[in-house]
Amino acid sequence: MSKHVQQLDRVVIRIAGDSGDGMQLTGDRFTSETASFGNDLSTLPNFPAEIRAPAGTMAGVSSFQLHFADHDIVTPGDRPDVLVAMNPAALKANIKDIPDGKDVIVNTDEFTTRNLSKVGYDSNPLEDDSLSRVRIHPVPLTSMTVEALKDFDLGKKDAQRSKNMFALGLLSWMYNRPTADTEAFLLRRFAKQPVIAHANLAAFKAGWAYGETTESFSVSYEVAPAPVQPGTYRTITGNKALALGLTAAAQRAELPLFLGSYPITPASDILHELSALKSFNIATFQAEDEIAGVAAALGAAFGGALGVTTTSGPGISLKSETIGLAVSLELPLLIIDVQRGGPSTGLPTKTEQADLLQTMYGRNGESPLPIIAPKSPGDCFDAVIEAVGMALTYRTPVILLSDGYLANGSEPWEVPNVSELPDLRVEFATEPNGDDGTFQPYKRDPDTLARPWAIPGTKGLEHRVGGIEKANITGEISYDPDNHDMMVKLRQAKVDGIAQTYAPTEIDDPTGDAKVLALGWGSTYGPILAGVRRVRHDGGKIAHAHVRHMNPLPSDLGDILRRYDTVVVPEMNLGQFALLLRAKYLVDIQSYNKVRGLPFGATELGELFASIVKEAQSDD
Amino acid sequence: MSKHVQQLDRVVIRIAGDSGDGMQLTGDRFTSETASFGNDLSTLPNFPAEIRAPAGTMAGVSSFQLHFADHDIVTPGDRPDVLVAMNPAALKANIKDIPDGKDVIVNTDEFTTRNLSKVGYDSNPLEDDSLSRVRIHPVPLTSMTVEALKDFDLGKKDAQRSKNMFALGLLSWMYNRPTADTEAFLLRRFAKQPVIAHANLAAFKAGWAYGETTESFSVSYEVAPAPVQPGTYRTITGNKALALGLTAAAQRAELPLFLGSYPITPASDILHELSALKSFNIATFQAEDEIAGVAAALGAAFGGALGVTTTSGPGISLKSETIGLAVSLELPLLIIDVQRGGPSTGLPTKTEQADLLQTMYGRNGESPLPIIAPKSPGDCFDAVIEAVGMALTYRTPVILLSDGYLANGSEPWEVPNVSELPDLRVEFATEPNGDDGTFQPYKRDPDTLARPWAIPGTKGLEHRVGGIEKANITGEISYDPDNHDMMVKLRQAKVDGIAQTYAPTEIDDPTGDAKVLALGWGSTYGPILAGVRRVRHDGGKIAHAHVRHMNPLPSDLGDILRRYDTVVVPEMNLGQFALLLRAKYLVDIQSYNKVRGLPFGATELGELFASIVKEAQSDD
Amino acid sequence: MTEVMIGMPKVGGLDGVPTSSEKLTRKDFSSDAEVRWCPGCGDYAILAAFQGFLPELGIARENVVMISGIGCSSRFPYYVDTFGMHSIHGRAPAIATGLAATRPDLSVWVITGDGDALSIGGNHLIHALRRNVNLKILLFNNRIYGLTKGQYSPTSEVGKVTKSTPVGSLDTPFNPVSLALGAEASFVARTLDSDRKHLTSVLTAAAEHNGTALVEIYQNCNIFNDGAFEILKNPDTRDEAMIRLEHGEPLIFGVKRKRAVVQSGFGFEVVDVDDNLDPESIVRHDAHCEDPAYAFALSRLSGSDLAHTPMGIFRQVKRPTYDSSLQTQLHAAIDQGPNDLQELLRGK
Amino acid sequence: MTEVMIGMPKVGGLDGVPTSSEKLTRKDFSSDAEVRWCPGCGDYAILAAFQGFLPELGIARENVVMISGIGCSSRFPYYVDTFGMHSIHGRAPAIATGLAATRPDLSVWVITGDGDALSIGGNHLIHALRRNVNLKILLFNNRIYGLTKGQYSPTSEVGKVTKSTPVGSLDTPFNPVSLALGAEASFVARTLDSDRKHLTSVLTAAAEHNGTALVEIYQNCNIFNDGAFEILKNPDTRDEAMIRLEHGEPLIFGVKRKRAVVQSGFGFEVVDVDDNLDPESIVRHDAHCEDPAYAFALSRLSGSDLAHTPMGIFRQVKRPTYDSSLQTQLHAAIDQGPNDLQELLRGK
Ligand SMILES: Cc1ncc(C[n+]2csc(CCOP(=O)(O)OP(=O)(O)O)c2C)c(N)n1
Ligand SMILES: Cc1ncc(C[n+]2csc(CCOP(=O)(O)OP(=O)(O)O)c2C)c(N)n1
Ligand code: SF4
Ligand code: SF4
Ligand SMILES: [Mg+2]
Ligand SMILES: [Mg+2]
Repeated sequence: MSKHVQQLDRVVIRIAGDSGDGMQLTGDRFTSETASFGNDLSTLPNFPAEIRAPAGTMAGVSSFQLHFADHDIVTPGDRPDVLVAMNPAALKANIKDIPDGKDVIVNTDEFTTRNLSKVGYDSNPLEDDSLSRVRIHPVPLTSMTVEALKDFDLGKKDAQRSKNMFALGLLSWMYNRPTADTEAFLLRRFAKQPVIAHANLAAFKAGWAYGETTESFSVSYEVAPAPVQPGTYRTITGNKALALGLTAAAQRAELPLFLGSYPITPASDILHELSALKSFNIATFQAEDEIAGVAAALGAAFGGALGVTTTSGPGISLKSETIGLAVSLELPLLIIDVQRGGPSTGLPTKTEQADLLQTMYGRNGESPLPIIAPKSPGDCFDAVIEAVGMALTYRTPVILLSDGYLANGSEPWEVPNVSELPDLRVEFATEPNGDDGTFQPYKRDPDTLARPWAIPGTKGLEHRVGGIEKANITGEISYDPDNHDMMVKLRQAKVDGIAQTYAPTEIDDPTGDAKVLALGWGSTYGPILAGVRRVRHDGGKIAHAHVRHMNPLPSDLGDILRRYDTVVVPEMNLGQFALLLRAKYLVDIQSYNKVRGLPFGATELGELFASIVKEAQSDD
Repeated sequence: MSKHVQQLDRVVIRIAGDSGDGMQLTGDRFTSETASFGNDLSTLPNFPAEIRAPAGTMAGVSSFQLHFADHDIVTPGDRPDVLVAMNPAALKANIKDIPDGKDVIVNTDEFTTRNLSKVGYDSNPLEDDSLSRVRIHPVPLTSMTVEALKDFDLGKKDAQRSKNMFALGLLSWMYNRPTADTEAFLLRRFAKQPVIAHANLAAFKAGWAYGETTESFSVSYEVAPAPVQPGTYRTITGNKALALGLTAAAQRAELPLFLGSYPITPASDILHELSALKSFNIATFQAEDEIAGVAAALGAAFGGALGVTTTSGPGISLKSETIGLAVSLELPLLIIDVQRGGPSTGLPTKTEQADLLQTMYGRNGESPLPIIAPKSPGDCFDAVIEAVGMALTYRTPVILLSDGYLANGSEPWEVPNVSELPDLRVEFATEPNGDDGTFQPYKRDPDTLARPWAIPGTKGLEHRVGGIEKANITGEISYDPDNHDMMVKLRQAKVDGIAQTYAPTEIDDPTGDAKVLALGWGSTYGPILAGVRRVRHDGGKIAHAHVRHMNPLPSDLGDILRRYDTVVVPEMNLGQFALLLRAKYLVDIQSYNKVRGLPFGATELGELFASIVKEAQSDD
Repeated sequence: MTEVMIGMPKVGGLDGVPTSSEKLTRKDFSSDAEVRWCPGCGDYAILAAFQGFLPELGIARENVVMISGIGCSSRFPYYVDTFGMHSIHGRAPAIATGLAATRPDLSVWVITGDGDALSIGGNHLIHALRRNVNLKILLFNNRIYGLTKGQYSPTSEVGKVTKSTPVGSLDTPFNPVSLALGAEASFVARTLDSDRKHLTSVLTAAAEHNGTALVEIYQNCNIFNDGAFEILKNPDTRDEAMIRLEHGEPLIFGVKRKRAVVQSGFGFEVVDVDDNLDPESIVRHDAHCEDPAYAFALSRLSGSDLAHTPMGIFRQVKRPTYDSSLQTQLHAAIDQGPNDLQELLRGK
Repeated sequence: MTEVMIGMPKVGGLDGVPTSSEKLTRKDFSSDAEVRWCPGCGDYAILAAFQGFLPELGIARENVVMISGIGCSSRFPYYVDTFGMHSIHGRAPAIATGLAATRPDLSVWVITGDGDALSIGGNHLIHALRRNVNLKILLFNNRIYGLTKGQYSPTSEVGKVTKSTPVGSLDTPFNPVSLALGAEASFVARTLDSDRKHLTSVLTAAAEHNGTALVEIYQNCNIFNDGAFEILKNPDTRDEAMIRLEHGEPLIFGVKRKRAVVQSGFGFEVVDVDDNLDPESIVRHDAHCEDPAYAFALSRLSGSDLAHTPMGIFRQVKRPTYDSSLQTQLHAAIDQGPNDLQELLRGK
């Protein structure tokens, strides 16, 4: 049967099933195929905090969404064009997001009375007409998988496990994905269990064949590759990009890297990645708690290593006292906060931007430090290199603010040329710097206000530092009121001075006469840009800017804000960045705050911006 | 010899010596005499972080300043009218604060070459003319004390120890203080060592007699009692007032009080005070660290006690994760932060206001809670009662922000009538509150948005709470995006709603047409008011207001700020309150920031205000 | 609640806890919440045993409180229909201390994991033990971090390959029983998720102990550390590996009870039971031995490989509890006064 | 610094630490900072002993690092002219762990108090011990919080009246030696501020030990807890109270050496040395005993009253250290590769 092939410019797919169904793996594979095909793409994994909640329950549903296109895209997509639901729970949890008329592939084998009632379906939605608004494709995925594997030496349970590969095969057929990658992957992954490897392969091929032959699917789709700048690309998640960026930074600084960390979702993967990179002189220390993690990193920094700690919001709370010590010691240190839903344990596997003010102010006393927020998974690489550079140059702890969406989401990333990465080498102090031949640990560089980094083992530079207030220059304990006032202000001035190093803030305002500015920070970059594009697509005028330096803020930002009638700042919190902007520039920011544990939708922001632009117009 | 008695309206004295010289005790005694005489007064103890640094060193100098007057005063005074310097170090450390022509009493016995050179005096300042600008009274305090006690069965060392009492006697004579109190005190304090008691008494009397007879002192002074409202008064420090306020609050709530605390300067005395009040059903638990302190208090609160924890800035950092849990659990809890100099260990025995933003934002996620700041030592009593009431009514952690100056400073305090204190009784939940007869732990009171306090032991109300996001009403774990958004906003709304309970903000603007508003919070109340009075005394017009509710801010505050051309906010930080005001009201606050570990001076602020008022005038 | 706060020192751990008027059953202690552990997780068996054993205590359901930290195991309280708090990582013993110190009428249980209790929460654990607060701490030891998807824990064996230690972990693990004994514990026991009878008997003794009881429960995490305790479960190996501790009974074990434990220096040694062995030399277990050196020595019998693993109550001795002493001080003071607030404020 | 990071496992604690080219003296280790302890404080004697002993090690001064927490004792590093950090309360062992793990060429000393190490810092302490990081931890135990002006500490005896416990403390104290042994310590010792010779010998052994060495130093706080160790200092009582531990020597002590320590069950007992006593029954001290049960039993000889207090090295055994193992893993990986950053970024 020859089938119709339809051209699309972009597609959003979502696959959903039990936590144990391998949905994340399936999504990763489809992403990989899509990347090797050359589409632009963006992904959004979404999973519960439990490892593997009981099969078939709403609590156990895990999903993976992928947006891919023949052009440059910036978000994982709002609402799927196709949903694969591996069981009734997955259907129930996701169906409300599917627009009318779109495709829903369901694994009918799981639609038993027991499973249906487990999630509160009184009748089978595949049989009543409750789902008539979408295009249902009933597929007995499990039994077809078992059937396809009947010649393998596998129990039924084991055979059933390959059903995700059957689904992947079907999807791969539907979107004409290249399959070589996946085939190679399966053989590699299960190299030690060849039966499993081949069973999965067979299931994958059976899925593809099923698409090709069944009448249930009359069309397949093609999404052409996106035009890209020449270069080498790979798909990367934010956490992976942070790990690579840290490795690159340490290598460019020619320093050993020491990571002191305590596992916590969604930051743990950075620890995992780095622990596998020992050959790059990276030591990872799984500490007894968050405090020990940052404390050990600080100790390593005192010894001349690049000290790093990684965590999420609750960990930042715990580390705050020690970060304050680092501020007082004026030693380089990198703290990575992968934000998640709060307060307290909150929504550990979901994303949020509500640690900005905590990282700004969550320490006793006046305790300023620079904060950098990457805007996309790939940007995590550049941001962390910049953060390390700042820490080393200014001898200060720096916080990098990522979030759950950046951490686990992925996008194509152009592999940089190592030789073009910044040179981060530092000079340790080697000589006494005092007029009288003594060593003055708090004598500052006149430009940066940084103090010398004098590491143990350097003869003649023996000195003591501590968290008690100290005299500028000598570093001796000082309770002198005026010295304290000066030191408080010097520490602030040092951090404020970093703004001098920034490039001018880029403003994207094609017509040059927009009255509304959409301003964002961190991971809202994609959704905001997508929203802005929609407005422009409909003829609206809107400017767009994005801040990566959360502290100190760029020096040109105030002027920029004042240029617009309306500045709208969407945030996944209750307006934390807006608060900083309002306080600093006395500009009336229009906040848009949703705290749902999920990134904003492009449509949502497009509509928001459109209405603001319209209002601004009508104000004329 | 009969001496001249001069009338004064106010006097500032400062006594300074080694940490081991008993300066704080001497100051307390003089304060007590002054209080019993009926002057208004305000004190400022100032001591190093070390217990008893070696004798005669600058590091070891401890001082106590007292301001007393025949009228209402609000600060411990800027510059002393008389300094008692027990040794060269004390002279050196304090002389710069003494205005020209004022009295300096020095203990000449300590002005040995060795002691002089210890603090870098090349020649004896009593002998060269370096101090000619002040009126030096050389007194061999130590040897006269020893001489006075020669009939006691005491070693020389022990006899010398009473020299502070000799100094007190002399001062008491100089200012015509009543002595009965001190005499009774000494007998009580050394009840078990009668020799010591009588030796101290003898030294005290010898000091008085010395003043009366020596020619070195030709005048004594009288400062008439201040007119006061009728009532019972006592002198009280902020820490003592907090302890009494907590006791009163617990009694008025009819709840057992449980304090979980870890010692830290300058908060430890609250723990000490409360541990002596067991008979008021107050349990104190000295925990293994700050986290355990607040955690245990939260556990006690879950069980229906009034849970309290006390600490300073570094402890707040450590407690922040657990405070976030309390926000999520929506249980009553009181956290007292006695601020000290930061960042890090900073200046542990000095005062500062730099934890405001930490208490506002130092927790992961959106984690709002009310914050109350008392304005004077005595006000600590009222503020903590209000804070407890809020915690109980709104089922929320509340932070009370005191500071080192309030903690140790003292003033006369009118003892309240217990029956006039607010009734703080709460109702624990006793019955299921769900429509279906179940218990719904997050079903809220429609007015306050508070949830029920259902304590273990209550049949039928068994339920589980936790730090993971939960469904409103049922309290069950919920990862639902919209529920999370709602809960984040509900928690914020609950706290914001507290502003409804405030009385209108009082504005002190005698002429009603001031263009400048001096606005403060916390312990700057006294210095700001004193500065304002100076301006007015010189004919300037300036309004004064003071905020005690740091979060949520009073609803009328924005309108008030906008009424003035200039709003000046002096803070012992880099402008933290100003930041909140600017962000919330978009009003251009004029900040005045000094971070010296000491309260502002009245003159300093008077001059500041005067220049601002002048400028505002000239703007007309 | 104040009724029972009479400040009388407790003797048993449940003294002062109201008894239930009705006969409660397992079902009374099962909440409606959906259990969210992985299928096959050892936590299920522990939950079932716990819910089965609680009614046997005869105490009022509303006077039972479960406080947990964070981890798979720490979800436990949601499934038990009593009062409960799922708190934050590592802090449960501290929270429970505040509760137990103020509410002698409650039976307070701490549920924690090897990461929660021994990694981030180690300090609170050892301080609870030395204070001897009336808490029952159930430490679910699966030798792995479950909830964060499989990093090694402070009880993982050296060389453990996990996500965070791809070439093997380096840290010597804690022996939780030794650590507890070093921290002055008055009650320390070890049991196994799958051995319901043993689990129940240990839990019962813990509940009745007055003071902090630490119960280490070996628990299988079939996702990230499957088979960690296989040697104690597999019928082919368990008899040789497990040494059951019964107070007053000789330490004999093994297939056909052919192994015995004898003293060797200040420690123990496993020997064959044969004709050469003087039966008197076999150590009789003495859980009540005042000197913790005995229980400590016993705790050293098993290493990471669990080849000879004592299971049961290592130590069970009486000593004053923090909560009773506190209540005694408090009530003595209340009785003695002063109690007049007005006088206090006046400062006279 | 990277020169010495050769990834070779250490044998002695000072292996890899450069030696000093000059002969250093006590003065070289005295900084200019004004010492700010109270006159009479036991810390002075410890400082003097320490500054006197350091040159004896023969290592380069610039390769010595002192890391402290907060407390009177934690001011120590300011007075020693080496590299030093006065950090925050309780965290010194964690900070030092990061330093020691990355810098095998340093001799790293942690200075801490009974509050700093055992109260707020308890968790870092026990984890450092189990990991066996090459740190020397000097725990100044004055059984009180000095710097915060006299609250009871985790080593204060029950019933201690202090500012925070006006009618007496309730918590059973830790025995720091027992706690350390429960935490798998490889080196544990106890000594006394005023006994310079003993202090020096213990410090020397600690410095040379490869791994974490915990040295508890009884220290008099003459302001807030004066005389806490009087029984061990007063010529009238000290001989009867102090049991000196010398490896291989019998445990005999007392006025005229009339007391001895014998085994009793799994613990120890003090007996009179008289004709009835079989000299063979006197325990010979074995600091190298693999089984920590021996040292643990020994640690239980002394209670809060210090009536029979063993002083010296309780335990001194070799086991792999965290830092060496880490460096070994690291250097093996570096040698093996991959090391090409560009390839890594490319993901091939
Ligand atoms: C402050 C903080 N740090 C880290 C985490 C992440 N975290 C949650 S559970 C856990 C460890 C769980 O291990 P364990 O206590 O052994 O429990 P298990 O899941 O194995 O039952 C960690 C590291 C957290 N929730 N909070
Ligand atoms: C986070 C924090 N909590 C509390 C304190 C207050 N504090 C300083 S030292 C100390 C205890 C000191 O006792 P110890 O460690 O025994 O040292 P000592 O002064 O007796 O030598 C405390 C509670 C602090 N500085 N930081
Ligand atoms: S991850 Fe392990 S411990 Fe956690 S629920 Fe699953 S099986 Fe149990
Ligand atoms: S308070 Fe005690 S420990 Fe601290 S310096 Fe003084 S005597 Fe020493
Ligand atoms: Mg575990
Ligand atoms: Mg101490």
